[in-house]
Amino acid sequence: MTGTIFGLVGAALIGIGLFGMLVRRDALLRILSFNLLGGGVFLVFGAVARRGAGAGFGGDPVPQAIILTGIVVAFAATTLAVALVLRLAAAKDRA
Amino acid sequence: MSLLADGFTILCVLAGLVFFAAGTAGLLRFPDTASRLHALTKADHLGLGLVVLGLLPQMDSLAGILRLLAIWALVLLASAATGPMIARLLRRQGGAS
Amino acid sequence: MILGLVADGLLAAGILALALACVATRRAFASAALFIAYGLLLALAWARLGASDVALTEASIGAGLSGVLLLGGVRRLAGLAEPSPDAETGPLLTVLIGIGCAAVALAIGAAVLLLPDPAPSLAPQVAANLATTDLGNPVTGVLMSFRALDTLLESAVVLLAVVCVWALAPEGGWGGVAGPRQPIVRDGPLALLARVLPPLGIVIAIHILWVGADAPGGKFQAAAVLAAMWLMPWMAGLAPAPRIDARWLRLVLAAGPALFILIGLGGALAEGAFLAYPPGWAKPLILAIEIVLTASIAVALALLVMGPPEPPR
Amino acid sequence: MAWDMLPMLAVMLPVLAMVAAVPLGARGAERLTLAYAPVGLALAIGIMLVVQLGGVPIRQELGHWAPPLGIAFRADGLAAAMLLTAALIIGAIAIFARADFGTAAGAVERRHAFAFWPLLLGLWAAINLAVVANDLFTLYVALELLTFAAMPLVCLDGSRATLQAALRYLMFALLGSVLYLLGVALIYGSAGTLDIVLLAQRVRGDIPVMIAIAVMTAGLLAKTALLPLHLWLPPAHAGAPAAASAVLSALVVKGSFVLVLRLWFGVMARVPMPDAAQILAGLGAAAILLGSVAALGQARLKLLVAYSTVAQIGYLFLMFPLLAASAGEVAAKAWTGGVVQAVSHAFAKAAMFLAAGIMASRFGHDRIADLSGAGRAMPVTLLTFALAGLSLMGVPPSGGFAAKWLLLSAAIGAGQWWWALVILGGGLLTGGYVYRVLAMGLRAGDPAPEPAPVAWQRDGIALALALVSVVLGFLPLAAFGLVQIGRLDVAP
Repeated sequence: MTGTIFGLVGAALIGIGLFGMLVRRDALLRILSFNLLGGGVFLVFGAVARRGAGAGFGGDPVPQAIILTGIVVAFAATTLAVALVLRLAAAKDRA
Repeated sequence: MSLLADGFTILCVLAGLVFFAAGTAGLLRFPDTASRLHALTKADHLGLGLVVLGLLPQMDSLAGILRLLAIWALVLLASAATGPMIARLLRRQGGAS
Repeated sequence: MILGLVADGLLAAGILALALACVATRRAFASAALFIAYGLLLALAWARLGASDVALTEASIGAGLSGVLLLGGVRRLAGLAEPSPDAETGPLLTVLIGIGCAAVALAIGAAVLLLPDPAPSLAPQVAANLATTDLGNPVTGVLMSFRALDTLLESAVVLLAVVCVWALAPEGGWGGVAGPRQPIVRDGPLALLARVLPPLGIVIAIHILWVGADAPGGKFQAAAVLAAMWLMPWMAGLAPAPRIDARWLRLVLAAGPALFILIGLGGALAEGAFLAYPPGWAKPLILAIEIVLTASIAVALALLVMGPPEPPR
Repeated sequence: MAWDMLPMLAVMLPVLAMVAAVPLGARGAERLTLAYAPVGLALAIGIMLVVQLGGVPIRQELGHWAPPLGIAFRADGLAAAMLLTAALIIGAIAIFARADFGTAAGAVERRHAFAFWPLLLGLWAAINLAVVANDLFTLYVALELLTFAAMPLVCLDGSRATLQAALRYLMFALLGSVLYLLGVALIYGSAGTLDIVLLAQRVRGDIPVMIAIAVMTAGLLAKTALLPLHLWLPPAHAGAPAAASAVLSALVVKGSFVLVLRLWFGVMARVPMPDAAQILAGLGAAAILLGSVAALGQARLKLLVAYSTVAQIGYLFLMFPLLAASAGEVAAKAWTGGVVQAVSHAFAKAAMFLAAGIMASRFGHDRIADLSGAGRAMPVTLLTFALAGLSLMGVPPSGGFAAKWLLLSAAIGAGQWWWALVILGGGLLTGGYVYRVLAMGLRAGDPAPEPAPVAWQRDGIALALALVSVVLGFLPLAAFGLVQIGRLDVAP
């Protein structure tokens, strides 16, 4: 049940994040929306992991490890996007 | 013994929750940032302190007790630092809420 | 049971409300602040989902470091005084996109509900094979043995991200220190935190790394805490950022992924498959990789938050 | 024998080189890349030989953990072809790029010289990983590695326009990968494995899997820049330095394309989706026609070449309905045609971008209207452009011709003649924009520009790449049998 609830929350977050990414024009808000979207995707994965609980584990460890990897990669992507936005703004400032 | 401990835990955690609720209400209802900040930090310190106190008898090892106390101490330290920082920012912005 | 459901429901409502507020507000600062709160609630959701390792990672990286990064970005963008020249999306288009996104969310929700029951799971296989790795934490077992390739590649991705961020350095900045210069804060609360917290934080990070073999924790969470312990004195102007051409810095960055690959290639030579650990050597090798990787990732995460080197004013 | 190590080495050695490049610094990284390039080429040739002679894919289970718990590398014929393509093109680019990104002995390290070499190595590793990985999540990491390596290449010169192009590219790419990851979650939830070979046996067309394939395909199309998700490509590919444009157009978009193939004809090998395939090919046809028309209207040479990429990507998607609707020899022709198109376009487009770059640096601009006199001043460069153009048009004998002819006859064989019309129409339009450039270049114009010290090697490398794209057309058809090896949609 917990798995399903947060799986549905994940689905909703995906919709919200997608909306923000497509509608917002401010680059930082888009990056934030991308992170909301990513959080939703991880939650869907988390729901899958929770449903696979067994063998004495509270969730299937394989998707849990994958989510962990995914969060770090998503953070790296966010830093890249923020650095690019700042650099672009500085370039505009000078122009 | 365990009944006593459980009762203590329930009482303390409930009391802690009351403080949290009061702090949250203050955050939402108080008119200006300074008093909001005040409500938040004071209520949360006491709230968290009571929750930690209540959970202490539930720990079965010294390490667990130390960890709980460390959490409380770290939160105290963090809010002791952030509260004045927000207040300082407020002063710099001319006291606008 | 019922209490659990109520908790889940409240948590779910809180997460959704914060996410909606995050997208609805047009002020970047408020949005970033809401995002941090969202990340912390998400960490609680992970705990509810029985994924303590993910909860720790979400709290430290998803909420903590991302929050610092985004707030810092908002502040510096405001400093550049760049009025957003782009027009807002028109109302009709907004509604259409909204409908489309709702449809996507519904489709994903339906997919979640329609997943097969009983759910397929690799948990039994992990449990059956965990003993060969001498690890007690199944997630660490997956990350360092069964799917070690992903972890290795991910550490390379993080390193590449540092190269990417540095590649965005403006003209004249190359060879300087990473990130913008921070004003020195000699006293006050930030200075206090920056002095008191790092020793504590480093102990906690080592603890998280050490228990990771058998309990929730591990290199990513420990590295995130270590990075934060470096960033805080940096933000207070007490610890200077390193020069990006410092030899030691680049060696530390490369050491973790390089050691991981070399041990993997050693497995190919000795055991006939990349990343195969010789019998009995699994745990010591994994620990060696984890310790060196923690250092590399901690430095990389801190450098990612600091940003590219900038020309001296 | 340890032949099963080869795909692993083809992935891990460039990763190791990329990692080592950071402490080595710009000059050390440059030399390391040039030293590794022949090794990488040898590995690719070795893999091709082993696959070709053995007739089966090369497989290795990493750490001896068999899927579904572990991860396997699997180099089939498609992977072997792409590995060899990547090795040749990246090796050529590395030599070409020395003039732009080289560091003299004792010189101070410069930003773009420091960044270029690890990025190139990372890109190489990512492409190789994307074609030999057999696990859907490992492929996600490959996609991210590819994005991270490609994005800074777009804006290496640091100008505002390229930074803007890079940001747009990054947003498309991140959205694409996160959608892909969503599909990975749903597929794992449905089938309990991420191994493509196992999925090919297990997957039936239930709803979560179909939704997963839909979002993953959408995400990958954004990364492959199939119309209407192509908007990021022209500014990004046209603004980058010539060496970077060449790898971006030749290889990076192919990485995500191979993933689409893995999904449709690997994971979904038992679940044909003919209607969806018609839509995909319809988008491809629109890309061919609209991309070519846009290329015809461009005033700048590099933008023309970039729009040509948009059009040529369209051809790649014509194979989908042909494969979905037919079997046996017709399907084999469609598969080979699609793969040869990917390979020959890679060589032709790399050559074209390098030629365009050489012209731009010689003239100091890339306005097509002011390129008159190029034929006299730089005949080799213009010849390179022409040869590459012939391959893109599909004029016999060239690799492009072989690809388009295979797709054409597969379309007729499958009874879907309308795609044949698209292929022919696209060829004519391609001829139009290539002719525009050649006609201007051959016009005796103003005094030809000063013979700037463009190293002859650079012309030679571009010409060699163009020649490869042409020579592919001389290969006997049997040589293309390689790419059939290990196809999961025909496995018993």
